[in-house]
Amino acid sequence: MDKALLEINELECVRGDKQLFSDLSFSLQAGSLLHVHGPNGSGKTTLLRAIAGLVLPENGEICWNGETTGKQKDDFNRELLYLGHHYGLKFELTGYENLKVFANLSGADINEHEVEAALTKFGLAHCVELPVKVLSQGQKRRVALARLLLQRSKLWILDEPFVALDAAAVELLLGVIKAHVADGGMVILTTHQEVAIDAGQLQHLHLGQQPLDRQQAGSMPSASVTEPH
Amino acid sequence: MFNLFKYSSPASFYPLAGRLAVGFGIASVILLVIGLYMSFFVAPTDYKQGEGYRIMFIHVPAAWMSMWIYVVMACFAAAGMIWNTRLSSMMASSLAPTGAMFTFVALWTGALWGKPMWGAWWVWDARLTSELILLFLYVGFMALESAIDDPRRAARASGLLALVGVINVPIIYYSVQWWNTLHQGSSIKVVDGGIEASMSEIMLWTLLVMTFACWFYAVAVSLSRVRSTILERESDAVWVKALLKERKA
Amino acid sequence: MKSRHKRMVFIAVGLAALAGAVGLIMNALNSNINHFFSPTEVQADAAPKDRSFRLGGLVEVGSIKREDDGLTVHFRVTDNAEVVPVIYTGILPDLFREGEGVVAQGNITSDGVFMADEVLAKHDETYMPPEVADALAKAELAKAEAKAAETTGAANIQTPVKIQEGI
Amino acid sequence: MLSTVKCMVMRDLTLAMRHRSDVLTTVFFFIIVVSLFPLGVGPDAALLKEMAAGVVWVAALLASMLSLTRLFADDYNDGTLEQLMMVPQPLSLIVLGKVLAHWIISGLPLVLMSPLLGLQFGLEGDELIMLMVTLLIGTPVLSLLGAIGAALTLGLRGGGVLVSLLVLPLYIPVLIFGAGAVTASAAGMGADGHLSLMGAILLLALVLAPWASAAALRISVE
Repeated sequence: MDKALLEINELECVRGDKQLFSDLSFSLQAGSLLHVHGPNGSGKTTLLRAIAGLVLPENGEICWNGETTGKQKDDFNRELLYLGHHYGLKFELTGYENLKVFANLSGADINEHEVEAALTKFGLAHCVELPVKVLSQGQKRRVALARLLLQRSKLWILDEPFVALDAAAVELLLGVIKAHVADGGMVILTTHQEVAIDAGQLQHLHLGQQPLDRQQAGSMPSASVTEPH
Repeated sequence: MFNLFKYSSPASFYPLAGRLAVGFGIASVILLVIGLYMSFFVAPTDYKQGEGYRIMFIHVPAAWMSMWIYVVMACFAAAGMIWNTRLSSMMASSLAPTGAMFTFVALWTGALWGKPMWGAWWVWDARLTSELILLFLYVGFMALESAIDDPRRAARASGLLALVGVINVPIIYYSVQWWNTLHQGSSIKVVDGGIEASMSEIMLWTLLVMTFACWFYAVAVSLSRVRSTILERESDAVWVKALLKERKA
Repeated sequence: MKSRHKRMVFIAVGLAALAGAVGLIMNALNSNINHFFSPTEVQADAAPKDRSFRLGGLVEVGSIKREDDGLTVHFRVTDNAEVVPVIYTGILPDLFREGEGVVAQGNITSDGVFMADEVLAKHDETYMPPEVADALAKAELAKAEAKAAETTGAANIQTPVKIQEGI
Repeated sequence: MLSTVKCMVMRDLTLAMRHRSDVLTTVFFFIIVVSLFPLGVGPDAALLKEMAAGVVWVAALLASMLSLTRLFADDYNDGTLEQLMMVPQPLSLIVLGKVLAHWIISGLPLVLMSPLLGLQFGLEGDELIMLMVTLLIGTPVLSLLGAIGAALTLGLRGGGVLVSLLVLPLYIPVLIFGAGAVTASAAGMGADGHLSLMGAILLLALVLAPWASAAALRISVE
């Protein structure tokens, strides 16, 4: 279990003319959780989106199973679940319809019972047939999170997953994350909330320690990784 | 061997572009003077069109350049998208205004030529319409580029548009062969590997001199344009700051 | 493996579509989308009767007649096979001459006369000084004379033949 | 692979059915624009008949343009677009599905309405059929090419105006051959040439446009 599944090599990301980070390298193996820290604007979201393949990095590569993700997009996407700031839900569709579309496109065949079970787990038993627009913010977030249980992806990338969740739901999500990591899954997440995360091999990544000029960058790391303890 | 890769970084390309721009600028002015002299005084009167045909010496080079610049621009855009090189995208965007200018000139001189010869400023035949579309494509390219704030996205999005529009260039070129249009065919054709021109030799030379004048002008102008783009985009870079300090001193 | 398989399907579909498109374009070029009708087509009733269309061909040599008002012109358009009479009122382009290409927009009347609203001259892509054109015409004439002399050589007729080049 | 396209078409059609007024807006826009011409140029029957094909085609162009900006914008705003980019399917197939749905919602109704409008302009029998056929071949091209423009201008201010600047020049060939086919057949000449050229354009657009739009989306979503 020591082989690193996800490897990031000398990654550099730029927004506009501003360099967010450069020379960022780390690797992640099965059964580990990476907690990305950093102040606003340090490039946390950009890093997560770059790993998910939504942002094209200026330099460096992202490897999954020893091959760059760009070359095996479909295979990598099958292992990936990214939940960002947006819910990624169609408000006019019901929770079931929303989840069904993504399950179909991922090649997973799910039925109403599985969806109901997943939503029930997140405390939304009665919401299967309701259009998402009538739900509250927290409930919408939970519908989105239900995808974690339905699609059997190995790598979860969660950008601020605890936003809008009540205490009980936070506990619930933590439990789901722990179970996933214990099961050999991988999680990369950011959060501003004080949440006690401790699951599997825990790594921390700190972004945005020194703001750098593009030309001076290179030797000095703008991010640091603490090894698993 | 000339090391291309050395000059693919903006910092080392900037001074080179400056020297090239001056060289091409001078060459284009000299050729333009010779070319214009030849167009007006050396080239003989045409047996059919009289003196009016002389507008050809600006119309044809402009039309050629309008298509050629588009192809070059699309190649730069493609290179910029494939290898993620900033300089190629900057070259593409600095070629666009010159290309649009030549398209505009080709359309206008065409209209001025068409009125006395054909009897109409404008007809909706395939050649004219496709050249007009080319102008729209240039305008669209520039509009899209300026509408996007993030320079990286701007370069890639406009580059993609340039690539989509490239399909129009062969349509312009072959329109006079494919359709029975009012516009005459090409005077210079590649036949069996050789080049055949249906005009007298001195006219052909005049045309070639004018074409090279336009070509060098396009190179000079777009190189000096790319220099200012480099300064603008790389304003944070150390070498730009050093350069500006040097200039102030 | 699976994604490679998928890519093969993509390429196959792409090539098939491309082949189809090329085939259709060839077909289109063969059927020749007309920008104008020739006199032959007009005489064969291929041109529309009730709407305006474009007539293209050469101005027949010796057919131009101006009316007294100086603006109305009668001429005939030919494609060296059939002829259509045309009436036009207005200013003609510089290159409107006998034996030259012309495109006219207008309607055809019931008695077969083409009433033009607009007359455009079509010129070719040849440019040369007048002396060269003269020399070429003379050479052409000489060649034709030689030919004429050859064919009628036995009769030994020396009268010069006036050549009227159609195109 | 076909199931991906089908899934996207069904999703977008379901969404459209819950927003029926959007579909009707496009159709009514089409009808109104076409009806404005006789009011503008006067009720000269011969003139109207000659203009008919061009007017219906230009109106179809504008109507399809009108609905273009929404093609990707809704999905972009609620984050479903980025989720769609991360499903293990080629993005071009997803785009193809969306474009197909867009055509069913905004192109097909125009095709079905066109004979009625053609009658207003005094077209008859064969000409009406030809008008429908050209629109049937041509409107999918409008949706396909339009998708490229919509993808490129995603999330930009003034995107609506910009999209017309980018897309209308690309529409010109379709307009020329579409309206040309109707005019040619009305003049009693064969429209084979026009129709085969339109078919060729449709085939090329079917292959290239989803791919180009997918590339554009990747650039725009970043």
